[in-house]
Amino acid sequence: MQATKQEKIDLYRLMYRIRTFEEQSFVSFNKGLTHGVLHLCIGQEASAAGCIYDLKKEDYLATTHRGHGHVIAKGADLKRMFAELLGKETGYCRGRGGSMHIADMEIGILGANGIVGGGVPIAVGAGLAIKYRGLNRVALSFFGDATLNTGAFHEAANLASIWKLPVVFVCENNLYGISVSIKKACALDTLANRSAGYNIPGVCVDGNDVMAVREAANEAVERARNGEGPSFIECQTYRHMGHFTADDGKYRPDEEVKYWKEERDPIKNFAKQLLDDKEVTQGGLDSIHDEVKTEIEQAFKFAEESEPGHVDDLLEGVYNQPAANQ
Amino acid sequence: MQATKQEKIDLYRLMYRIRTFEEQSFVSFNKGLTHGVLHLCIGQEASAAGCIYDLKKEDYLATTHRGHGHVIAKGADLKRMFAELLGKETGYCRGRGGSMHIADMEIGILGANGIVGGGVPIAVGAGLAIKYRGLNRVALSFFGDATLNTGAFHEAANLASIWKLPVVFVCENNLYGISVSIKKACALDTLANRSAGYNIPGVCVDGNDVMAVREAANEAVERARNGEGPSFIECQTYRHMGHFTADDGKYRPDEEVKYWKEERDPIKNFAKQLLDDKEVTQGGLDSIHDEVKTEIEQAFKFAEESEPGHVDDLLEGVYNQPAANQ
Amino acid sequence: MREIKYREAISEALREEMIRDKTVFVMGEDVGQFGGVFQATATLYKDFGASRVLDTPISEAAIVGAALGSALAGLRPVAEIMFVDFTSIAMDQIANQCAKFHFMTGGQAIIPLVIRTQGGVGIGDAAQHSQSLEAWHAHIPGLKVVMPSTPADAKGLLKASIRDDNPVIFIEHKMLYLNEGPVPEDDDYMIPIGKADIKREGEDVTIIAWSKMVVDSLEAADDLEKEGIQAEVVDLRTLNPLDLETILTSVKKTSRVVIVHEACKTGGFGGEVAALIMENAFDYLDAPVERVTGLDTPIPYAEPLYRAVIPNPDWIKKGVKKIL
Amino acid sequence: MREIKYREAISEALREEMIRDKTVFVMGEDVGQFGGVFQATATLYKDFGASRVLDTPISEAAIVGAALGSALAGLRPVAEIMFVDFTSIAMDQIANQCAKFHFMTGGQAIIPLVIRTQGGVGIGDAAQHSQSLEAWHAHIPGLKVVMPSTPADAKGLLKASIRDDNPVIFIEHKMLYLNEGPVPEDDDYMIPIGKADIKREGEDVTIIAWSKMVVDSLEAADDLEKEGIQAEVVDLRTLNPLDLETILTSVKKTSRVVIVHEACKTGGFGGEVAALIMENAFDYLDAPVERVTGLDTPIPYAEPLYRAVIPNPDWIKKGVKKIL
Ligand SMILES: Cc1ncc(C[n+]2csc(CCOP(=O)(O)OP(=O)(O)O)c2C)c(N)n1
Ligand SMILES: Cc1ncc(C[n+]2csc(CCOP(=O)(O)OP(=O)(O)O)c2C)c(N)n1
Ligand SMILES: [Mg+2]
Ligand SMILES: [Mg+2]
Repeated sequence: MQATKQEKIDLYRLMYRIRTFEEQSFVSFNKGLTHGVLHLCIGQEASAAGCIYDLKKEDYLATTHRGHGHVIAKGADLKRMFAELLGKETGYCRGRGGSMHIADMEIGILGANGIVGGGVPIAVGAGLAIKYRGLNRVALSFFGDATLNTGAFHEAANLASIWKLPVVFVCENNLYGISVSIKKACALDTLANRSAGYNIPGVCVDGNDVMAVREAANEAVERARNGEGPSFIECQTYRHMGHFTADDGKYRPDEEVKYWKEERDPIKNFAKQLLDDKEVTQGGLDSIHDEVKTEIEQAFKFAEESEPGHVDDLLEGVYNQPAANQ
Repeated sequence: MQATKQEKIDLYRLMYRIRTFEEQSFVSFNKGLTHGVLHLCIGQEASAAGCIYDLKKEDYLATTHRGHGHVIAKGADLKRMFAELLGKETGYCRGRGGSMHIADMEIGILGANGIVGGGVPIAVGAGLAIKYRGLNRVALSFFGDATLNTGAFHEAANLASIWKLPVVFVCENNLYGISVSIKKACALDTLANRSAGYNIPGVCVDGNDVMAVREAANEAVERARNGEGPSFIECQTYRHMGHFTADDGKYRPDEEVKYWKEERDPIKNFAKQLLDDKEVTQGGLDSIHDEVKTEIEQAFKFAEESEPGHVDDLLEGVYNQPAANQ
Repeated sequence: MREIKYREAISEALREEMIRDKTVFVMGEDVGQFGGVFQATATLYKDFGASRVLDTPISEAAIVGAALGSALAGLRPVAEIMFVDFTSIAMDQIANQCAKFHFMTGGQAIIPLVIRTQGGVGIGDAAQHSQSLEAWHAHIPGLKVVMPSTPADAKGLLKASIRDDNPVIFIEHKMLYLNEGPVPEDDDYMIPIGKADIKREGEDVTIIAWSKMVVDSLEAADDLEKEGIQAEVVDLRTLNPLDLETILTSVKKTSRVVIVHEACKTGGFGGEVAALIMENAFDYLDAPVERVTGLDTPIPYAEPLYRAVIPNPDWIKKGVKKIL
Repeated sequence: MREIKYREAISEALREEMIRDKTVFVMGEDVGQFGGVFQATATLYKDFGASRVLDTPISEAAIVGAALGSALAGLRPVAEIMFVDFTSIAMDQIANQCAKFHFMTGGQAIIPLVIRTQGGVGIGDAAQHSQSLEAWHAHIPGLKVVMPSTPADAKGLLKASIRDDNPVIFIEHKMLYLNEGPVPEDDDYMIPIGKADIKREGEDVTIIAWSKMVVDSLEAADDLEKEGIQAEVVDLRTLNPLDLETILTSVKKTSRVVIVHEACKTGGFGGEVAALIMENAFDYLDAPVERVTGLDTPIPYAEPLYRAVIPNPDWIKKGVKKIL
């Protein structure tokens, strides 16, 4: 697949934006501004960017506790994301949801999810609606390696397969589910092989190579749009940090962490490639960095300055009231 | 695998005993003596007999709503089985369980189960205990084709795989889950292929050929006893009757039913083979039939004559009382 | 008015709503050609075809989860879970996803979704196919819980549930499917969710019940009348939202209350209703609120045994007399 | 007596029972090298190795199901479900299998099994990681439900649960793990399941609570004392079996009752307790039983929001004053 220079720059900027967002989230957490648990996707930006960059606004995705990157790639407003992390009224969920429940129904983001596996049937349901309504859309389901062992994944994958739904399953294999190595939790060498059990075509790609991810994703998306049914993509990747903000990740060998951070960083490597290919100059990268940093700063400032989520109408939000139906 | 004449006769008798038991259950249901739902395994006797014949008393099995055959093959007392169906105090469950919950903890029958998929993790747990305790046993898990789509099956199969537990998964593919064809519910041509998704070796056998089933099962059992982990066997078979006693099974094409009843009956065909191979005479078969019929009659009579399950100590049975612990 | 069966009322409601609104569809195990194990979706498959009446694999979690996803993407699913006992398999999707999504997304997600299921003791289905689990579902903020006792209520409430923009669990009772009763034919006939119904008026005692226990309570009330006792029978119809007003009005009139449910006593929804009555009408009560309920046991298989653990009209009469 | 943390009390109980009985083992997500996300199994992996401290895949249904199977085949599993919210995924195995197997098999199956989990509101874990779901579990005949509030109770009750020959769900509270308290070192120190504990004596009002709400109730009682109100605080410790005797003795003494739980009000276990008190001590009550509970909403994320929906000592004091 040929990519234009602009696309490459866009992809780079997107990955850099995701990382900078996560870094700022971490700062914010350490300052005590964000509480709860925060699952950062630093190191995994390429799979988010590569899978989602070419999606349309009306396409759907459902993601997980580690979903900031997907949400950003789908076009979420960083201001409202930070505002949510800070529990503000301007946040995506008015402070009701927090990091694990960010959603933007306007642009097809059917929610992050706090339940491992919980979002997979939801994405499949969106796929069902697409087919039922005869739309030319696709639904992406993001989840981690460890999610493959949940009953929810299994039931949902089977459903997508028998009904040939326009769903792309993206398994971000970062080698661990919290502290448990996927080698201990699943007896397959290549996780993508699990999809054969549903007669769903599966591929395994270098999840830290944004162009490789994009190619695999676009093929799968095309199959979906063509009515050829679901696909499965394993993106091999790594999280640089602990499972959540309070985890030091000490169950992982030092060399392994070092290798992935130093040799396999998706952003650093892509920058190098862009420079080598003369698609961009260091100055060009620097100005992207500056622009993104400013954007993040402003978004965070917006969040800080917003008022806290309202307490007074908390209970009114439990059910959708008839008035809100119209 | 070589089989002695005696083994063949035993296997024949076992299948015939299962069928006769089921036929008597049906008569009893139609007389209003057995209530509830009754899921008969007529037509599927070879997989029960072939898989279980060589097991030891201390081996385990967990089965399903369609479990009479497995329970009989494992050595359950027909008197106590009928008594249970009739809700008698002498029944396996004192009339508390009925057809879907027959168990015999003394001989490793960890229960039939009313929840599709519910018994699979239980069998895997028995496998875990075998390994933990260093025993030379095996745990068999029986379930239908449609059960393959449950989350419980998936999670349990994965567990057995990663822990290399001595479990044999036996999928009795009778082509339907109630009215739904497995072709509609699962996109695989060969269900045994699903097991590859767990790195569990899978085979597909003619489930109506008792010798073929036996061979596949014994291989799998041997792997398990040797510490080589779980196996998966798909037994292709068919139920002659409806899903349960109230179902006429009209969702199945007439020719299909006819084919399986006339051409693929496991008992009729095995009888023919035994006669052809001169392992037995017609007279020999007839006396087996007579003996079994007498056995069934006596067992049913025992059940009829037993007193109903006691009502007075019903509530005492909800928890295991300390006195019962000793 | 013509009389139809409870199960026909269900399928009629489904049919009418499917005709009215193309986004309404049915999914579940054996709901298609088979028409549902209790025949409550009979004929829909013939009329609307496989694209709107979806036979699913045995995958309760995915049935509810996919229904939710389809609701988020513009449809109005009616998902069937064959037995309420199997909602145990879909509880994450029911409680953590469907019920909470609207709230968790700060009001963004609108979830017009119905989970149809049925419960209660039948004729020997034993412990895993006989439960009454509404207390679980009523303890989930964000979910509505509907349990009709008559064909008319079944139709009116199912239509209202389908048109509601919130997740609703609609729990039928396996022993009611063949009951007949008058049912309006009007396409827009609906019963509002959250309104109890006084199925019988009386001055001496209030019997509060839902689902099949309404039928048993009415039978008991007829007998009691012969003994000169006038029982008012309040059919809650909806457990959540609960029509506390109707309950309290009746309690203030009679000052004596018996709550009847088939579910086992401990942790049953009867405790909630009793506690609410005490909180809101303590001074009106002339006797403690009495509960007539299933016993605290799994449901046994054999007929004499299961009959011994669930309420019947005699138990209800005894309950009434205890507090008169 | 030495003081240790609640989470240390848990791991001490596990260690002692694993030493005493080789058939006792621990399984769950991240319970091994990681020591559990709340460090309640810390060090067990080092001491007993991977064969007795089993890290599982994310498979809640199979965790409970395999624990059950292992119990049927001679072991005494202690299975951890990381958050009580995830018991929703294992509800079939918990409610339909574990709890019913003994009964359904006519008493044949003996199931010495503990499901350890934890619940309650933490610090911003939001709606799917903050629930109090004990009302579900207490509505399952065949299951025992234990919810300790102190390190000593945690240790004694966990040991008793492990030695019990019935399935027990043992629900810890995420905000209690770091609380310290005196804990006996005696290997055979146990607290019997089914016994409530009077954590504070008083004459004026009975506060009935469990889990973390006991801590909040004691704080409220201290404050109330300054105002001359003597509150008795009854810690149920076990919801099923319920120690009705201790409850009634206290109620008869004080004639006024406040029940406190963190779970949302509707369908919470408080309704059951209130109804039982009414049924058994109606004539002793000088005021309706008051419930101080979580509001009927999913738990929101932001601190001011979640603080607004769960009880605290102030709410409890108000509840007491309301009925005095
Ligand atoms: C059903 C369920 N079980 C357990 C958890 C706790 N938990 C949260 S994230 C996680 C690990 C998920 O691993 P993976 O799917 O690989 O995603 P990753 O965190 O690596 O991105 C676990 C066990 C949960 N949230 N939901
Ligand atoms: C979890 C669950 N869902 C649905 C049912 C209802 N049900 C009972 S048997 C059955 C079909 C099972 O099909 P299969 O596994 O192929 O076994 P078979 O009956 O063909 O032997 C269904 C849907 C159930 N008992 N449990
Ligand atoms: Mg992972
Ligand atoms: Mg089948």
